[in-house]
Amino acid sequence: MHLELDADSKQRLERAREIGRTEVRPIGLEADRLGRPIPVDDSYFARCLERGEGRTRWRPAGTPKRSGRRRRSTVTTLLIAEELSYWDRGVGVANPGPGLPEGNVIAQGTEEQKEKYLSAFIKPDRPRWASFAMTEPGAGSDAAAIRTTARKDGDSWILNGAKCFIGNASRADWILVQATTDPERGRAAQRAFFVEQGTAGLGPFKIEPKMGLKAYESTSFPLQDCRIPAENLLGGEKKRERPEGFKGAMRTFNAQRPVIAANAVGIGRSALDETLRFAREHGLIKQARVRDRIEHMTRKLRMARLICLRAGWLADQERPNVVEASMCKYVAAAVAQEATALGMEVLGAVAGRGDHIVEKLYRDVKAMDIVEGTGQIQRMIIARKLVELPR
Amino acid sequence: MHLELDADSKQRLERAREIGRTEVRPIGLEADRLGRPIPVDDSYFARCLERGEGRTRWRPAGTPKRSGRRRRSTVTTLLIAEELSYWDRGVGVANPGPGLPEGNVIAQGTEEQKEKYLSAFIKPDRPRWASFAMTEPGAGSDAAAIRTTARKDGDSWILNGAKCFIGNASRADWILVQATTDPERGRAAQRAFFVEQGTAGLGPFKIEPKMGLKAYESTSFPLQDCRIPAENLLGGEKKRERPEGFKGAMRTFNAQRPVIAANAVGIGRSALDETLRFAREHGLIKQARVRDRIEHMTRKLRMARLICLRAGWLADQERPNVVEASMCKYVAAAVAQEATALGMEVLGAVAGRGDHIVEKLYRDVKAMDIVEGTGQIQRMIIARKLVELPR
Amino acid sequence: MFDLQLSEEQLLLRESAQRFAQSELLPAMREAEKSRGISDAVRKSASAIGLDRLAIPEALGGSELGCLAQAIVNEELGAADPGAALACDPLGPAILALRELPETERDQIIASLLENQERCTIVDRSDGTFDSDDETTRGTIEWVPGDTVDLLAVIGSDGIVFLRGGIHLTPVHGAGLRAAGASSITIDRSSIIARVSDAAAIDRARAGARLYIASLMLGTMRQACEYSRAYAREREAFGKPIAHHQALAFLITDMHAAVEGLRVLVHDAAWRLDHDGSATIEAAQAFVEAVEVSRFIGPNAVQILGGHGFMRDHPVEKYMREVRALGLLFGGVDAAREEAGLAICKHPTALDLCAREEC
Amino acid sequence: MFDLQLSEEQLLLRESAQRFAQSELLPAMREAEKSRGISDAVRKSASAIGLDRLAIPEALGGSELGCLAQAIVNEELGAADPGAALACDPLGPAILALRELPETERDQIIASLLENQERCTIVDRSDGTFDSDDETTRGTIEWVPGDTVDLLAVIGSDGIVFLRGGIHLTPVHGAGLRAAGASSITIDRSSIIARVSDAAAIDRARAGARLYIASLMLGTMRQACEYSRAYAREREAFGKPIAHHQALAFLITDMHAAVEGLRVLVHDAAWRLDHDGSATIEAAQAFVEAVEVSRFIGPNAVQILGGHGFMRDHPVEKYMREVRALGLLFGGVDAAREEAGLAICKHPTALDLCAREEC
Repeated sequence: MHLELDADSKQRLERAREIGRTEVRPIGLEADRLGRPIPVDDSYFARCLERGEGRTRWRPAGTPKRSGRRRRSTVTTLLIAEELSYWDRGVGVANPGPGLPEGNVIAQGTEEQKEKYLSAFIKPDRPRWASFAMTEPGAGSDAAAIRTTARKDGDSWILNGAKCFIGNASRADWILVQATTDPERGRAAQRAFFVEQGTAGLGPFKIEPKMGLKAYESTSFPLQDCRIPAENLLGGEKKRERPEGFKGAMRTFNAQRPVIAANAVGIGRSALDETLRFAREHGLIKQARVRDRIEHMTRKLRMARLICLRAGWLADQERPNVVEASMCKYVAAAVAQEATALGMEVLGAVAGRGDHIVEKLYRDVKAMDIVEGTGQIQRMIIARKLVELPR
Repeated sequence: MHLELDADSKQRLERAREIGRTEVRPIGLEADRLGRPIPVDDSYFARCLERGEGRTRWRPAGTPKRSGRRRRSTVTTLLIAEELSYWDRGVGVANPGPGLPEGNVIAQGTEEQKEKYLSAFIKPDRPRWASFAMTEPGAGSDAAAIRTTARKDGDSWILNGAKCFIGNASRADWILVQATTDPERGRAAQRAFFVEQGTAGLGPFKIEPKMGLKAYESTSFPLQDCRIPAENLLGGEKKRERPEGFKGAMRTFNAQRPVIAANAVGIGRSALDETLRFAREHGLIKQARVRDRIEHMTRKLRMARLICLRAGWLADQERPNVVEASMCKYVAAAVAQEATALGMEVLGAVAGRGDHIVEKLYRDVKAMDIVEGTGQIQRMIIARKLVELPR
Repeated sequence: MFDLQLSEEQLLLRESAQRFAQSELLPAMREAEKSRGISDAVRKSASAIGLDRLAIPEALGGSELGCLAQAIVNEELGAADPGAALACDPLGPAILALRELPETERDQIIASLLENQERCTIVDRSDGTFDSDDETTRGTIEWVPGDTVDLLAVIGSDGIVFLRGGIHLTPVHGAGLRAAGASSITIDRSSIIARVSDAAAIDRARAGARLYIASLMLGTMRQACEYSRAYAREREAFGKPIAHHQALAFLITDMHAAVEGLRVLVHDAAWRLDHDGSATIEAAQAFVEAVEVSRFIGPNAVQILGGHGFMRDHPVEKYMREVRALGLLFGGVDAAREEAGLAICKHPTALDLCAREEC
Repeated sequence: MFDLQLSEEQLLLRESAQRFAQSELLPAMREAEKSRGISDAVRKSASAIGLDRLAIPEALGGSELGCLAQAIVNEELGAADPGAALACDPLGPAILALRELPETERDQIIASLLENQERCTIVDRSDGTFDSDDETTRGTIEWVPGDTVDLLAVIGSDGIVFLRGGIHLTPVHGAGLRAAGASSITIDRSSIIARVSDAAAIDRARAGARLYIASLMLGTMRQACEYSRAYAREREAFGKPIAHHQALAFLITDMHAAVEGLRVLVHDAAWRLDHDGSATIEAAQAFVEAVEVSRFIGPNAVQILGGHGFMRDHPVEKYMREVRALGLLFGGVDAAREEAGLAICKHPTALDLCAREEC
């Protein structure tokens, strides 16, 4: 057992912190104050590109392997996710890049699809986004309930339905849309489709007003007789009879859970640091009740971080982490939620002003218990393992 | 609205308190110390009779109504239940009398049965008990799962099965045994049968060793080809096709819930008073954490008592109280449990000694969340009303 | 005789508050939040049914009702919009402090406030962080849910002072209750126009103010529970209404029980304050319970709606913010907990319905 | 490199502790409770695999292992019988204080204890309720889980004193851990035979003792969860295993998560104490978490078994009592919370894996 980070990871963390402090926090506070997503043409995004962000990890076949920095571990990835979320969790989602669908495209896309949809992200000429659209007004946690249909019509697919709370959809070059080819057949008939921005029948987009995390756009949009070429089916026709679409989505969820947990820890840690700073500056740490809140926040966040890192470490070891990934997700979300609520109590009327970051964190954090599967869903996943809870 | 008690109720409470302090508490502590139920021949029980306890409220047809004291309200009954439980909850269960089955017999028994089984309790010559046997090793909260069978054989019923955790069974004159006349038919086939002490096939009795509430006997026993006369069927043959047995049992449960809630409040209040006394005597109330625990205990117990009284008041108003009865039951049990746990924390090492009453209350109280339907069962009952949760 | 039945008058009051809240406050909820205020029409409706003068003496045109009546009304208003409820009541919980003044002084001040359509705010600074000399006072108040304060009542460590003039408001964003406005206050050479020094009177005013807030929280949380319960019965996942997944059904049950529990504590405290003229422990505990319950219900009502809960298309995110904000008022939960705890620890036995010697 | 893998040695140690605990302690659990002690055979088995000398210096025949190793062992022993675990380890957590003595003194005292098969107990009286002058000490200790104390280590406000003689034990019933015995202690003119005054050393000893207890609690709660989970999978109600009622499945999940969360805190603290020689906050927090979790898991493990849980035929009632009792040791949860809280509030940022300036 060894619980300290290596120098390389520490260095990466330091860098993330510097970016977080100088770039992420200010733009996040501004977005919250103005109550709107960071505009597409904000110079923040250009600076992201300059820093080398917003790129795909995919390379065309035959590209020589890059030497130099080794691939970072999941543990380090989680700590960086925590650190960036510490400064602002919404901004991270707004960041340009192939984002959520990238993993699915790399894992399941045809070579042509990877080339077509990812090559612009190798060295993007401008901030570019891609978007993954699964959630629907009537299907959140229950991904099998998706009602958006894809009907084959000659050389096209025709999509009909509605998606909601989709990150970056209105600014994405393309959206990977989850749809069912046969509503009667449930998960087995679900597939994913590339829908390019500007396709007739896509939209209009509605930017949803959120309680928090205002830096990125959560977008709802309809698909109305949205016709796309047959080759836009992720993975191509040959895979049609295999339920890869749904499982692909589930895989994404799974890999994402510890990241969301780390995000939650980051938000909670931010609340903790700001609360502690406030308590020290205002002489409140002489009160046992205030110290107890800070002790509680610290302990629970330490615990959440450790079980989160454990899930990541298992992944690094290529050991199963389903229970651990779900556990860290729901525990961290609850712990961070509580941390922000306790922080507001310590701040008292200052939190009531609505201009202190802890108040913002209180509004931001709730989403952590919802995205990528609610706490209820995580418990269901774990209970299947622990007591064979039937589906 | 008026939240004070009338003088008559106060007087009854005062009397209960005096009995509790002088009689109930000492015998309860002794039973706990010795780790066995109060013996049948203990003079405590004789004194109960002298005080007029241990009697039935049933009177043969034609008995002139007693004048004098009016029937006490449910609210007052609950407060007395709380008060006696404050001094020792186990002792109350051990008290002689027709006890749990009395209500069922009065409601559903034939006149002959009431005469036969209750008349000895009108003015008992000695401490007498009756017992109600529903719970089985495999059927606790799920009363429909009862497996004890009753098979008609000529002029007899033959009972086979096993009962457990039955109060006062080994000392009862008779036991009202819940059994099924047809295991395939579920609740509809359940009936109750009078089994007199000494009947062949009844027993042997095993007094179960409990964590707490040691003053009364929780008894397990088998029924092996236990043959009883046909007329021992509660309510007689004519009611056989109606599922009164089960509903009768359910009705008992229902009526009992606020009483158990009041018992729980009594235990919690006892823990509170003793904890507060200890904290004052040892100078601990200068600590904010200790005061906060005491504040928490007080507040939650006040709340539990008030919702308990609300359930009772609704009953007095002859208004439906299913939700309220279940709610006060599970809330009070949880609140009282927490009060004893917090009390032990205030006492610290003194609680570890195992000879302080708060430690006893910690062991006693857990049963309050189990008997008469666990907290889970209560929530199911409420959820049926709130969200039409299917059975 | 123990009796939980509300009187005919109280039932009528509740019905009329409910009708007003549901028909006028609820539909305008988001608009009021955005515009930081209620419309004149709403204000007039509130006044027409007397919501702005529940506790004002009859001689001055008020209903002279007690804390229980106010709690009943506040529950209904809080169930629609607690910020608007504050906006509808110009004197707000400060009336409870004003009522403790000698009658002549009291009537004169209240009459003047009514005549000029002025607004009062009351804050608790019992922690001694407020400077007052005999005639003037200085200090800052980080946040009040209001944009106008003509008369400021400050409960300090040595009494209640009523301040006029020198009250400078700076608008702030507000964590919630924006329908009432949101400001920070700087007080500079403000005049003390009246003073309450009697300890019992101060306790009553503080208890009444705590109940005023706790009953708004009760209403808001009741509505958060009702809204999320209704949603859970409609919304389907995994082949049935989400409310029929047992864990969620139990959560809904626990939330319901928490609201019911809070209500009995609020009513108990309010009745005792009206009946006995004192309910220090009970009112403080109603407030503490309201805050604790708000940390449970606020986020969970959002959680039940999932992603929809996070969006402003539904009211639950607002309820979550507003109950959190309400709980920060008046010294917050720690002040209430401290007051209740100290008082309980002075009692020989803490929880007696009938008088009892130490046993 | 962040690595959670236990070493081969640690895995072997765990396996051997587990085998011993499951085969020797678990079957004798109720008998040990009744007879207030473990059998000689069990004691010998424990000694044979070195459980009585894990932390003792190699030079004195011990394994000289650290706190992480002890935590791993204690989890396994606690999963069978935490009282018996204490009984198996004559020096118990006091060894962690003894290890802070200068080497010669340390070895002499430990050797003598081992030779005479004596027992140590350590208590925390940092609250200053213990009188000690230079050479002798007086006081009372309300409860220790033991019937023999030859050497008593007392952590006082000004250091750790080791006492011999004048230690009078009175047997008490014990709320739990009766396999170790249960006594109250009166100390009268007891001799101080050694002393530790270095603040860092005192912190280490206290942290180690807290982890010793927290890891026993971890094991007991793990077992309470496992036992009730297994029961819930077998037991049927309403037509299916009770574990398949979603609310109970989620409760079992939350209990499991609480145990897992406690374990990472215990391991983190133990590793840091071994690695850095200091883990004041981490050890105190592991203890606080253990106590908080015990209030959740102890009663709920009983609850899952329903009426059966209340009976001594099943072990869950014992687990509920014993985790509650363990949490009362060593100043209890408030002392740990106070220590952790004060230390955290001194830090500029509370939760950093990599060194960080104030930001």
